[in-house]
Amino acid sequence: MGFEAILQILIQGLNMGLIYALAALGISLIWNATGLFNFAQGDLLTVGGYVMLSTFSHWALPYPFAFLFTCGVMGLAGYLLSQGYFFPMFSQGLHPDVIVIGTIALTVLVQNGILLLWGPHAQRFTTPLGDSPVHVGEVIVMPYYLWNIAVVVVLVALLQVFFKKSILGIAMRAVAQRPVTASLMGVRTDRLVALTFLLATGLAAVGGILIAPVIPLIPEMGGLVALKAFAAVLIGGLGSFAGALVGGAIVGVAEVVFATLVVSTYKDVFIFAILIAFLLVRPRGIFSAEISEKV
Amino acid sequence: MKRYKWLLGLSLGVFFAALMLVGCQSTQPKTIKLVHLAPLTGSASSYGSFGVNAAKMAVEEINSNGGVKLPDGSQVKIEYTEVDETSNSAGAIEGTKKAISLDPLVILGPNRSGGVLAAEKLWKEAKIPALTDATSAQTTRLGNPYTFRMQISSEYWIPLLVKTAVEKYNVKRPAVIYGLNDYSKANWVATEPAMAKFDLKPVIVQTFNDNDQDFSAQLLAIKKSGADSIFLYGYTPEVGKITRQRSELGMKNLPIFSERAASVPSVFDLAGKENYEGMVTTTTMSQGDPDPRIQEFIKKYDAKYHQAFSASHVIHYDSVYIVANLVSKVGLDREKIRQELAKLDYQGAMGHYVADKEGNLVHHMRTQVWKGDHWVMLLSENYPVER
Amino acid sequence: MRLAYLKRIGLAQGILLALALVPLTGLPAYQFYVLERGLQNVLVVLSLVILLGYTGQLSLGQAGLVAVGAYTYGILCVNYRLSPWLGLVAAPLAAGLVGVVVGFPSFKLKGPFLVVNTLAFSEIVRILILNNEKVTGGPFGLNSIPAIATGLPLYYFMLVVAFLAAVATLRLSRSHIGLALKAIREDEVAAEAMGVHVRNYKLLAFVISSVLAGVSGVFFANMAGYLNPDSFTFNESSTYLLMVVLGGMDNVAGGILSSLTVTSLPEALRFMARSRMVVYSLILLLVLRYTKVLNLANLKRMMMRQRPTPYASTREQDQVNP
Amino acid sequence: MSLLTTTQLTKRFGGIVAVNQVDLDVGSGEICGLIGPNGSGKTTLVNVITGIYKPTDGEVAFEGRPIHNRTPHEICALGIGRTFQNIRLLLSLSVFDNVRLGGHIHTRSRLWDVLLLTGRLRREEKEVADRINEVLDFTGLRPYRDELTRNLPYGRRKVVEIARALMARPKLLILDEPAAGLNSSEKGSLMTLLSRVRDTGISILLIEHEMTMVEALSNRVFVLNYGKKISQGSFAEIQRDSAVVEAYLGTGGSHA
Repeated sequence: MGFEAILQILIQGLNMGLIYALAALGISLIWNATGLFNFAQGDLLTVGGYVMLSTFSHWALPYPFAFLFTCGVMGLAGYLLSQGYFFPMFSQGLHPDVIVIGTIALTVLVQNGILLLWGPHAQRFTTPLGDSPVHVGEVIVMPYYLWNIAVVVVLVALLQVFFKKSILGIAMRAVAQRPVTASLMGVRTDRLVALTFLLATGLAAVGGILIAPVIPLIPEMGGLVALKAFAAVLIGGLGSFAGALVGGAIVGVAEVVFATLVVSTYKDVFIFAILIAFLLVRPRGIFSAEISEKV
Repeated sequence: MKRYKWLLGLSLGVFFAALMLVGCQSTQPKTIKLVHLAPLTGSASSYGSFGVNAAKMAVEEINSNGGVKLPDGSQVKIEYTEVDETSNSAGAIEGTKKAISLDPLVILGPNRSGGVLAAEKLWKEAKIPALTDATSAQTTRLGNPYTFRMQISSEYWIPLLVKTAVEKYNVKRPAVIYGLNDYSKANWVATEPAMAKFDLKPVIVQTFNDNDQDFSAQLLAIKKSGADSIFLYGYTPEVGKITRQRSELGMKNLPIFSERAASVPSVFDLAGKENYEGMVTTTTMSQGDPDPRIQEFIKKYDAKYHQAFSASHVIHYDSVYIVANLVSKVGLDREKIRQELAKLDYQGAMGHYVADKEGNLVHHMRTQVWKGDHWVMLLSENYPVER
Repeated sequence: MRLAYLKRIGLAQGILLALALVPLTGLPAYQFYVLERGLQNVLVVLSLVILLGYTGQLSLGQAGLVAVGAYTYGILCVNYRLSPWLGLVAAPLAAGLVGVVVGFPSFKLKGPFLVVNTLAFSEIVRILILNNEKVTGGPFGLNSIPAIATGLPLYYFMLVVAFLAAVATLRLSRSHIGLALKAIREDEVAAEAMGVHVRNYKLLAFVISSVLAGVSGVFFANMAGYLNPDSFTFNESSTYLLMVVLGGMDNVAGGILSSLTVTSLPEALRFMARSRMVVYSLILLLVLRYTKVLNLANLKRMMMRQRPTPYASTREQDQVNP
Repeated sequence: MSLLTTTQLTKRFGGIVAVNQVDLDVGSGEICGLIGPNGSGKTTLVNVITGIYKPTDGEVAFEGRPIHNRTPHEICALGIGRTFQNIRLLLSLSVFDNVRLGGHIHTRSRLWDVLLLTGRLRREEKEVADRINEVLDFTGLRPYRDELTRNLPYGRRKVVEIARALMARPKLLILDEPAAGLNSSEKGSLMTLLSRVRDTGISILLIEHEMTMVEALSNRVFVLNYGKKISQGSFAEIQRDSAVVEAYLGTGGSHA
């Protein structure tokens, strides 16, 4: 296989990996703040994509406005979801498994809600950069790959700054690490959990907007991406931003490489086998410190 | 202790109430009951919506004209109910059970081969004829006299597709890529012998799973194989994605030969206008067909729903008319309707329907190509009717 | 009926005994089928009562195990023309064996790590079935599967098996084995320090649970006569989890009631046409949200005027961040 | 012959040496105290002995047999029972069930006994129930038999943990700060309970900050500081040991 062909495969893999990473980031965010593994994150991504479809394609708002509007709407939805649903469940002291199953039930609602609101037909929109392939020698790059990479880089940088520098971000990290202590220090836990959901759904909105050019919107889309995102987030290390990105890249590249070199139909089996094997060797992923329980 | 008993009673009561609610049915005698088992949710819901739209249109037309005149001279209206078969086989069984509980004259659907295979013995037991949608050959070869088909078996229209490729496009080195589902697999099974008739052999065969998102591995392999065309079988989202990714990977010069799922409008949206240009598909009826009856149907559908549609999935418009026609001939008798269906010879809006010994009703098949902003019919054939 | 007697036979057994009378009411075929589906789901829910309710191991892979059971039965009876009774014995065993493989990672993995592993396993099973057409029928499915019995005899057979499974689960719960499983759920370190071989018991829970799921698969094959991998997806696995949680997680009677109710709910909502799945999921979400009040186990306690067992995290110190 | 011996027992976590070459022995029928300032490695030492941590170096022997490669449940079965510093009870289960778990290692019936309700199971369950009542009477928990553990006050939960450990019929009982958080009357009854436990022939390794209790109960006392054993002997002896005084009071410039 030629150098160009290898490069092409890597580009395709990284492109898919970026998408898995976007879903994985949101999962990590919520995990950090609440210890909840959000199985509905992929479906929230889909909702983001559909909201963008309405604002950008149907109402024909300019891309930047539609982008911000979608993030705003989704952020609000996340805030309401947290205040109205998940935080009350936390504060009732429900068994964590019950709340996890709540996120699973949410996937059913979101998928069928989309079907009802936006219909069953697959739909798509693209970025302002258009759909004409860019040729770099033999290698072909789609403009939205570059766009996606750029947006994710900016986004991760912003998140880093937010969590390291701003008071709010520091408070959120405190809640994540020591919920009881944080609340004793006067941190309003409910607000911060809501804020985390707001961030995570806002992130899902960005994810949906970036995914739609690559993967067409269908009601079940998020659920399908989510399976790989789960693998990505666990391989990378739950709760770590770097882990989400690296895990996404590993999953994306591994599946394309396996499909190219071995057999395409078993690429999902390969990814899941990697996941299981990997977790048996390193149960907490690449970027996560071993947390030992105090006995 | 009393409360304990009360709870037991309450829970059971609620459960049985739900169970009863499950099938509240009305039994007014004089209507033509049609139950449409359509995929309203799940992965095939896109096809279901076209089928339901078209069937509803026919029902409204007939009912607004006063209904169907029975042989005894009285008029009856059509009572149309859609039942969700959820795009999977377990759902098809539940849906069929529900449909049968509504005591229909005829069942329309289910849509997918898996659903037909799962549920066919149910309507056989209930002695209710079903006008199904599935295309894999085996669905009408189970010796079930109640199964009829409003689609063409893939083993007939794939040869036409190959013929189109050879005669119109001079294809020499075809590549094949298909999805691992009942429908696409059936198309692939029919492809190899069809190609052999023209001394063709696929230079490469690739597969994908439903819901895959990236096809670059398969497409790059096809690119490397030096193929001059792609035979693509899959469901709508995957066909759309592959059509676009083919262009993204610089293979736009390879024409795509595909099947009815590729004529669904959302493939156009997914692939993008430029990438969809030149798409060749099979279909039972083509929007590019100059036949006035077809053009009239297209006008009516457009006026009512204001949306593009895929020609193959609206065929239940004719299904409703076929049933109405038979009812006016033999009345509301299921067994007689079945016998009439088995020797059907009817001219509908979208073609001429003739029953063969396997219960296939549709024999007209077309290939069409997308040019600019419309379909152009390429080849038109009828496959022979074996009574 | 004398109440003391009612109490002795237990709510779970009572419900199943009541179900034995249902055919006498002349239930129409469709409702009867929904009931049968509910009964088939009872077995999966019992499997989750043991695995999640007692042992605390959350699994999103039950659909995969049901598939293993169903396909083992189907393949043996169709491809090898073995007696359905042999299939009935072999299928749960095969599912149990697979359960060992699924359970193995639970030695090291907890929480979402374990859940995603079980989910991954279930997907692997589905893809393997889809891609091995010669054996499984692949995307065309496996057709003409012979049944042990049909109609009423099948119903009563399923009911007897469900009854036995419920009794077995209750016996397990009361025994020292059940106690060891619950100790693992509450505190693995303490369980191990008290002499519980945690690995073996976890594996035991996975195997028992897989066997029950396998039996459920056999029932499905018997009822449908046709198998297709599209019937064993993430959606099915998540529905099973919802059923067991709404039933009170470690409550057998609650699990039975909720599996019957949740199975018939989408069917009862069919009159809503396209919006039925939205309404269905909304109802489930609301019941989950108020599960502390609404779960059947808790209702029973309230009715019995017992002190409520808070349906709560056992890790009291850090409920928000386990 | 001593019941439990550790020789040069060492446990490192990364660069930190939590337990450093500790030699210790507990004889049959005696109560040994294990004291030391916070963070001196007492709990880690207990966790190494009971198999929760594997030692980095050194040996643990119980009744002359090495046990440092055994798993915690095997060590429990050999006859070492324990309680935890931060109580680890099964909170959603009753006191009865918690104590019943202690008897787990003595159960012989199998899965099929359970499923078929065999005679063996019934006999065994009868025996277990009798034994639980015995232990509940012994520890004074009988009135709370069917109470959920989460509804008990802190002090009583500690007694439930001891009862659970006793249920396993251990030869050695390791108690990790049993008196912490108890009021003085609870401490008094705890001391009585422990001496009665010793009178039944069970040895006790008692980790405690409560010096009056250590003084009253212990035959011998071991003192740990920074993971090292700095002194051992009778309570009176270690009281006079300057190293111990220094460790506790921090004189001589070292920090507490």
